[in-house]
Amino acid sequence: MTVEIARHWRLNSQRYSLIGEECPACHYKIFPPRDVCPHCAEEAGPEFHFSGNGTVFSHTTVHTPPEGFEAQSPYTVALVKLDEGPMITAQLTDVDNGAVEIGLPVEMVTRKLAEQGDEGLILYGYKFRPQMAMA
Amino acid sequence: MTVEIARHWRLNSQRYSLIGEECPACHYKIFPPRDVCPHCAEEAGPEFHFSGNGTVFSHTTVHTPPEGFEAQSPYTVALVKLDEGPMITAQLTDVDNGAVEIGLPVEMVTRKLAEQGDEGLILYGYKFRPQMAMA
Amino acid sequence: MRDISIIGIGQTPVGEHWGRSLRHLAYDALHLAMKDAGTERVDALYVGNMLSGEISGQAHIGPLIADFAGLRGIEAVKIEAACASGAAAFRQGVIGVASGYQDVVAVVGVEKMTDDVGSRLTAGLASAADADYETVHGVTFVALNALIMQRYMHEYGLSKGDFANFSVNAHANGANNPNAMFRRAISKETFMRAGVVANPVSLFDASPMADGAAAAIICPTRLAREYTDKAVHVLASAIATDSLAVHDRKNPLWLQAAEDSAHTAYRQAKITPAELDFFELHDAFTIMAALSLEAAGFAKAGQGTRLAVNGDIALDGKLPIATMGGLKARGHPVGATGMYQIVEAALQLRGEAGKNQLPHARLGMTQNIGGSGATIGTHIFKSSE
Amino acid sequence: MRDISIIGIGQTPVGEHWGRSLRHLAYDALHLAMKDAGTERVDALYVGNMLSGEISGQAHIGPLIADFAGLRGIEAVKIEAACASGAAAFRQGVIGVASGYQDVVAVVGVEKMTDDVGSRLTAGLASAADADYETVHGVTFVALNALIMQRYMHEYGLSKGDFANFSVNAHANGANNPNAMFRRAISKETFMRAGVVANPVSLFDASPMADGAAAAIICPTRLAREYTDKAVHVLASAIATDSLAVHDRKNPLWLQAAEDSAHTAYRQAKITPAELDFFELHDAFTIMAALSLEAAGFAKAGQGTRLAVNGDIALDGKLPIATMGGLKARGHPVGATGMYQIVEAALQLRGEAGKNQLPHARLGMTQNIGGSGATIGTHIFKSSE
Ligand SMILES: [Zn+2]
Ligand SMILES: [Zn+2]
Repeated sequence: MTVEIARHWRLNSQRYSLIGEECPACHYKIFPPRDVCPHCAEEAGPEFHFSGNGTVFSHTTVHTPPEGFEAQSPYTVALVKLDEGPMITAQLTDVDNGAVEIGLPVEMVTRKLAEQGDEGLILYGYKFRPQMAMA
Repeated sequence: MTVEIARHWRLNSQRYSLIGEECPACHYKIFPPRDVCPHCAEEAGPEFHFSGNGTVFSHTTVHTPPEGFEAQSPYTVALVKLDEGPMITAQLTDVDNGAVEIGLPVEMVTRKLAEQGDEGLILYGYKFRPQMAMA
Repeated sequence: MRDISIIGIGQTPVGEHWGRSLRHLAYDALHLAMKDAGTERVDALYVGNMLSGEISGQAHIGPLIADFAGLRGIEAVKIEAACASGAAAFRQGVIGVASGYQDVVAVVGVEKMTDDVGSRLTAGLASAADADYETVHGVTFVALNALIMQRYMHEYGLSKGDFANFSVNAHANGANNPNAMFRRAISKETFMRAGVVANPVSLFDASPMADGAAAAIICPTRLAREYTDKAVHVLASAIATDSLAVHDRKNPLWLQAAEDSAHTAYRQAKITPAELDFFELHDAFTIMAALSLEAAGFAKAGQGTRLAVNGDIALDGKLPIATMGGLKARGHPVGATGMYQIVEAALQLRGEAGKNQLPHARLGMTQNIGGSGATIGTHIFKSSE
Repeated sequence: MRDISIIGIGQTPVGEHWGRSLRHLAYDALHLAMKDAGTERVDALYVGNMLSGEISGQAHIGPLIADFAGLRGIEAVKIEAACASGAAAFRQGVIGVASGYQDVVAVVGVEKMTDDVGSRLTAGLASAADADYETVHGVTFVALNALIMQRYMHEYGLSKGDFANFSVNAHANGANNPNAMFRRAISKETFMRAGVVANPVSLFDASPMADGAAAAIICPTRLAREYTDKAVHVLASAIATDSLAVHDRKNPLWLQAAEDSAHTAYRQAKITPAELDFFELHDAFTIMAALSLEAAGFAKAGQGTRLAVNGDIALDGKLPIATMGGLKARGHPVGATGMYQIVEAALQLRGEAGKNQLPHARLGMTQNIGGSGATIGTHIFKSSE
């Protein structure tokens, strides 16, 4: 069991708080972290903490889920353009599937991602919800 | 569920009664059935029913089973040389793991092979046991 | 580099082959291709396949298929590039013959989809995407295409109906292909009424997954005449890649690997896109058909659907596509699809495409897409005349 | 056909890399190899891997690894041949350069074993055997080797101790390899005392599975000088296959694919076995070491263990094997193993094997076995001098 979790455990810092990198050469903000900057191919640099704010670039709703996601179906997944630059794939939460639109401002929250395998492994990580209108 | 079983259902005639083929060209007895004779590369021929009798060519005992075989462990697997020629791989049953020897005459029986997957699919098929001394 | 030709082709009907396993399907296609080429021996076998390990619990299918097809002992290996495994295997075959290490080479694309349950199949297909950053969020293969299509429609102000003719055309052509999974034409109304799978992708935007195998035998062109008088010449062979995850692409609405591999192919073949008589593209989803047409140079960004709307893609249009039904109607047996495209292109170039035969088929192109565009293989073929 | 040379090599230590995923491990090895070659670009990437789909839920790793290594867009594809995936990928790289389609090619073998639980890993490894007629009976990878070893000992009147020196030699050599998983020598007594895994295979007959990646950069020999003055020349590259199932072999105690690929390799290299200075063989199990030595022509059937018993296989023997620890002590990261063998052969031929450096290393051979012998790849290399 410990063994299987390693695959996910190693991604915890990215999944719980959107920690990526900033390229020391071209200053491109990188997420997920890489060993080499995808922009300029230099070795990637120091940690960069993303704000978790972004907008919906595209979205769709999944009705036929893969193994491990049956309980959540139907759910909405999106391409989210982070304010700092990179795009990521994530589920939307705390929103009606039909109410999602391209351009919707969203913010990161931590939620259950999936239940996997016979061992009942539960994965947590980032999802996005509509940004709360601040007072 | 029906879908997954197809993979095994299609092999039922071989697994339940050792039905193979006889090559119409070189008369080699073929098991498992093939589309082309492995001996002379001619198209394989009519059904051939094996007697189910053979001898142990080699054997070992498995203590670290793959998924689906945990309940039977430890169990003995063998290469069995069928009286009609071909060799096949199968478990030995109704025999003490330590009592198996190369050359032991064995005969085919039908037993539970494995329990697979979350659906609890149970597979049946051939195993071999020591030949009963006939009166 | 040696010139290379196809001297034999074979395919099984695409569908649910409950009684035939992976090894049987591969044999069926190989057997037909070798008979067509009139050869009983080949020097090497390249197998294109994506999911044998995940679905059938069977890795190591190179030697398995070689042995089962009566070719025990020959060099044989599996090539995997998700849905582009077929083109990738053909590419390795071409490289093998070009190298001089091998003369007569067999390539087979095979996929056995019906050996496992739906949710595990869905998970298997999703393994073409980034497991750590896409799949883990519940994204399916359909969803990735839906995400691209949604933004594409938004960006270019398109509606559902703009994509209809891709599907209508494919089904019209599939009706005359005895190996197609769906052999009935559909109307635009049927397309418009179809249920949504993952918005905006509806049932008739998506291609059906099924079992299938298709094969070709290739050899140096100078040897081809010994085997056949209807050799099809391989003018170009190219593969390019892109980031695995859609979110990592410079432009998620542009198939960079299609542009790159197509342009490499045009250079190798010394032709311009306008010279092509037909294009077997990868219409796993209608959006992929549009993006392929754009990246291969037949339309500007955002204008790919116009070729469908105005009829250019029909058998009597300027650039016929999916001439035997495409992925949409012939079916999409993942790792086999690229080889179906090549076999169908060869049928057109040999004048053996039956009711769908193009009157003028001298130059044809195939393009096979892995995942949502991370591997794309493009090949150009020329008829004997 | 163009002559080909290795201009760069790289490897990660074999072991349990909890913090590094498949893409990271592949990058580590590729990065070192490209730095060693002094190049920042390659034309194509061949990835040897067996179980990424089954263990990590990740297919389509050609573009994934290319992109992650800073090579987005290049031609990249995965090659699978079970435990012989490493040699099979290298073989495709050689063919790629020989063809003229590619000049500078990267090959990486990578396997991430520790991403799943034991019983599923055991099932994954067993998928190298025949799923319908071997695996379904509960036969494991270890059991197949045990079945062969049991009969072999019976047939030739051998005992457990006859195999000891394969293990003792490997561990002695592994002790000096900083990338080896086990770096401690063992005595014959330790070997004899080890617990049985599947009779007659005991713990020290079997090699340990673990994570690892190893890579090489190759190019035409006439370009090699631009990159390095320690190029290693590829004199021969051959793959042969046999039936997948052990029970289907003409003789289950003979590695026909090893004989076939070795003889093809000798012919290509224009050498006799006696000219080889060392042999990196596939000692996944001690029985495989014995069978490799026989099939490659160093011993008659049933006499392979004699070379171990009489010390011929030691670093100062007539035919050193497993000079950096072999699969037994360096470890066996399935799809990466074939590339480790090639990297280690290159180290010997470059005079960089440290404490295990052979005084005379001019010609070396590697042999990588898939499953229980269904795919076997043999390569012969020559030093620059
Ligand atoms: Zn940068
Ligand atoms: Zn025969």
